Amino acid sequence: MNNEELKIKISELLPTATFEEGTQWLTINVAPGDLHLLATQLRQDTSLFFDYLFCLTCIDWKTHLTMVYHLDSTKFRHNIVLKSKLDISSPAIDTVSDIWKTANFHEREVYEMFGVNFLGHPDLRLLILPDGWEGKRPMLKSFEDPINMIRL
Amino acid sequence: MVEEIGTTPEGDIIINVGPQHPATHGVLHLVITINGETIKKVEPHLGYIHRSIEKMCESLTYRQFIYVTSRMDYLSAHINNHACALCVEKGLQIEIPSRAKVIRVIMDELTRIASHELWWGAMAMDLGAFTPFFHAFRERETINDIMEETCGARLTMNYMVPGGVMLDIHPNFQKRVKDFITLYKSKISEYDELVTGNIIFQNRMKGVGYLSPEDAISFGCTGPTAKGSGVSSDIRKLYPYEVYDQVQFDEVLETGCDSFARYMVRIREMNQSIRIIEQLIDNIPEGDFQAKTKAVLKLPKGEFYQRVETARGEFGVYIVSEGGTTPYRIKFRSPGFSNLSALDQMARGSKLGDLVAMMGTLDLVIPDIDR
Amino acid sequence: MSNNSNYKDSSSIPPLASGGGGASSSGGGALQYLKDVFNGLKSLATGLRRTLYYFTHHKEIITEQYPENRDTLNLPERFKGEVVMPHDENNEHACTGCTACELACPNATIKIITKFDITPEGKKKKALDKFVYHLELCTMCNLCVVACPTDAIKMAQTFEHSVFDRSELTKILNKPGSKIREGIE
Amino acid sequence: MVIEMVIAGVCVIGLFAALGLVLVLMERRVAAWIQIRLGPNRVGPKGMLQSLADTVKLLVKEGMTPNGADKFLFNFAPFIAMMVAMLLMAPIAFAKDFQLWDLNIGVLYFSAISSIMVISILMAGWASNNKYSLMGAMRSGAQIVSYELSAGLSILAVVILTGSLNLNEIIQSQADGWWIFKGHIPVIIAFIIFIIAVTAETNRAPFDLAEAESELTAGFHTEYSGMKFALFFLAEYINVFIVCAIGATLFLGGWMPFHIGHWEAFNHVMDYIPSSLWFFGKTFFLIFLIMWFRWTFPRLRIDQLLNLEWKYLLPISMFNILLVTLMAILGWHF
Repeated sequence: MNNEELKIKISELLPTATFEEGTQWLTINVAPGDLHLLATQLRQDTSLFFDYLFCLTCIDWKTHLTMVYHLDSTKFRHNIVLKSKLDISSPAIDTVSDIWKTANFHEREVYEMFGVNFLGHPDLRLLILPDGWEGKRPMLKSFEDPINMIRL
Repeated sequence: MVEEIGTTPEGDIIINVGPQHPATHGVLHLVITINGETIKKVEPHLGYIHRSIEKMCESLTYRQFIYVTSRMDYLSAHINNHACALCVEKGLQIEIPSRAKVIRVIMDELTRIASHELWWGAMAMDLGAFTPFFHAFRERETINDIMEETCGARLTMNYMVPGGVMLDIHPNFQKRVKDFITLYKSKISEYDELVTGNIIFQNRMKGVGYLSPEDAISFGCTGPTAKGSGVSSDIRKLYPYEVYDQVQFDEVLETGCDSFARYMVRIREMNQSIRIIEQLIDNIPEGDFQAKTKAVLKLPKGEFYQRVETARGEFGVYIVSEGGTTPYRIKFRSPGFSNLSALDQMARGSKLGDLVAMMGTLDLVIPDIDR
Repeated sequence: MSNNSNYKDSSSIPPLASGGGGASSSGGGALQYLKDVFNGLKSLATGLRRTLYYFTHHKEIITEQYPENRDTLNLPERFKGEVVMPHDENNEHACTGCTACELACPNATIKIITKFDITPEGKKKKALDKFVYHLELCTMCNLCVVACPTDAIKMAQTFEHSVFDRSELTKILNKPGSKIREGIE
Repeated sequence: MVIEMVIAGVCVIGLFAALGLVLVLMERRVAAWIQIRLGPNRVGPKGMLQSLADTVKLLVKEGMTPNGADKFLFNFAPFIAMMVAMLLMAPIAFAKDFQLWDLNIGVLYFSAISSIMVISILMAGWASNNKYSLMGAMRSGAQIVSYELSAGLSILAVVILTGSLNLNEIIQSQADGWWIFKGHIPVIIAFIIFIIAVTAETNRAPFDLAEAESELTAGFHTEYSGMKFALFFLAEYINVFIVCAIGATLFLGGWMPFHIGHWEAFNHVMDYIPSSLWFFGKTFFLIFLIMWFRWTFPRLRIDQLLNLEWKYLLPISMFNILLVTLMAILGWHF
């Protein structure tokens, strides 16, 4: 499917979704509450079949966080990007690790680096950071660490 | 006297494999639960070499941040640099000279061969055969010498820059690459004699670490790990960049889904890389090796994503720009991170000795996983 | 294997894995058994022949005897060992002190201290005072050499940088009393 | 009598030290040449004194005992390993009329004592209070007990043909030709099985599961350091030497020169070569064989290791015993 067809199809699935213009791939903005439902449909719909989540990350915009999901279909080879705005003070979103298993590790990384709470995640613990770093959110722009960070 | 420690309530033993362990090739820490010799659970603990490269890159300019990526997957340093350079070029919307494109692809493929050579030796060493390690290094050193002559370094080259390559190829480059191809072809049969055909090796590999195609996709496995499960995932074929759409090569796929399939993918992939180099080495177009770029690079506001195929799988660079001289946010999608997440599923139910074979064929590079 | 069968038990491992170490038998009669044994031994013999070849052919040895071969060691001219500033016979260099390298460096390896010279016309002119180079921070990325507009610095082929005191790695690249070559702006 | 024993004791200890040094150096050279390297070349002429330097290093190193270990067993285990190796040295005929103890059940003695080796490994693994060590020890136990069987059965092939358990008589019976030639196919099969089985019994690669450094870091001797480790290390090499000496004695005629039937002139020339040279030549050939295996093959997995024994080696050697018996009764051997 090309981007136009995808746009129509996704609008049908989730009428509240908005689309970004001028991006490399079709970019869809979704409310955090709708994300899991849409993701399930994207994975299961036989004409979409987004079975490969190749990148999951988070961006700190200082005022809010944005979760970014890059999806690919191994069958049709079309790509989309899902984005979801989160509140910076207590970010939370449904996990997608039940849809794509790779999200398990990627969400754990985002959890410790950005402090995003993934609801329903089976094993939300620190993966990369050592013990004692719970809740420190080192990848946020506001993070300061006078000992471990060297500014040039 | 001898105390009972580190056991689960069911009486299974918990063993720490790593962070200092001969088979983890770096500082990977796996906490495994075993019952006798049978693995029940594998739980990776990462971060022993985490340098937060993504955060570091936020304070480096678009020219500067590329060298850092050599330190991630140091065995695919060229390809990592290539991905970053491509992503910046995508943002700047500049077309690079065709000479630079061809040089980049040749370098990528040489890197891929060098990486697979090292993997071959190290994997055989994990299985207890030491000799292949030294034999693999003989060929790998030749590639390193070629790199040293043209790029000035053996491992962390920083050769790809936005707009092309940093320096033109050395006058000896073509001759030495051809010499290497001759050497490689005369030695590759030894690999089969020493390792591939060996009955002990085959028994250690076949049926070990089963990863179904569905799981491979779901876990985001790429590169030889996915190709060994028959999943077509070669970015060079699916989303061609540079001159990959103009050269003849096959995407190597095996359907065994086990460690032996992943092993064979890498061995056959080396031959495909040789094929690509053979097509290009005599056809490097004349012209500039670098496009004219401004002294200070500024990417327009927006998001840019570039996917490339490293020796380990799909490497992605995601740059979020606010229009300044430094990236606002960079995300590196490293292949090893996703491949490692499948290890638990692969290892459950197999023997402790198999874990080594599985880790060997996943070809884990720890700085690539930790970033 | 279906999509959801997450954790294979040992019974689902293909038969080859549970075969013997000496050979792989997945059923079959006595003939098959002997054939497996024979093929297994043959594959082992192939490997043994290869290693015996190397055991007896010492010309294949590739060891480089490093400290002894120092004199014959030939590093390519592009090898990135450390940043140096070439001076000519009049103790003159080509550095204008423009700080392009300092800005290009990702690790703050280079620190340029400038001074003001008085030209014969009596004007003040910015000139290099000290080119401080922190080798201990350098990653040999070559960006400074590329950035230099006057080719004042280049990469040297030295690589034996070990010292007992870290401070010895901080170097001042312009020689004492050196000045900028005529005609370089 | 006492003086004799003291002399013999001193000789054995001297031989031990010398053998350890020579074998370690040999191992490193074989490994290096196979791996297209030079090997040790720094200490002494052509690196000859490298293993001596290593010994000095191990001697002066602190022999640590881990906190949670069973101290007595932990420190005792290396000595058992060494004692077993020393005991095994007794019945070996190094040259013509040179044997410490001409035992009339020499073969049985060898089989019995070499099994004790496993106790020291189990002891070391258990007492270390380390999971890696324990697993290495357990693996080793399963392995050595299994491979004793086929090693014993392949030795039995020669015993059947000779009709004696006395090592000296076995050597004498090979005066007109070694058993590997006289007994043709069945003895060759027995010889191959013997080599595989003793490689496993001495925990050498590809059967070094007890150590398996890529899986268990160092297996049963993970916690050992200094001289205690050196004793294990030395015992391993002495054991390799002993099993190879036994193999040479049983299958290759021990110190007996190479004789062909009634070619008197040829046999006479062969007799001029000293018998000790014959013995050591054969033994070191077998040692080279085992080292050659080590540097060529990958390691087996534990279940494959046991499969190899119980599904392949044991049935084959049992069948082979039948063949040998038949051959001995019908006189098909030369």
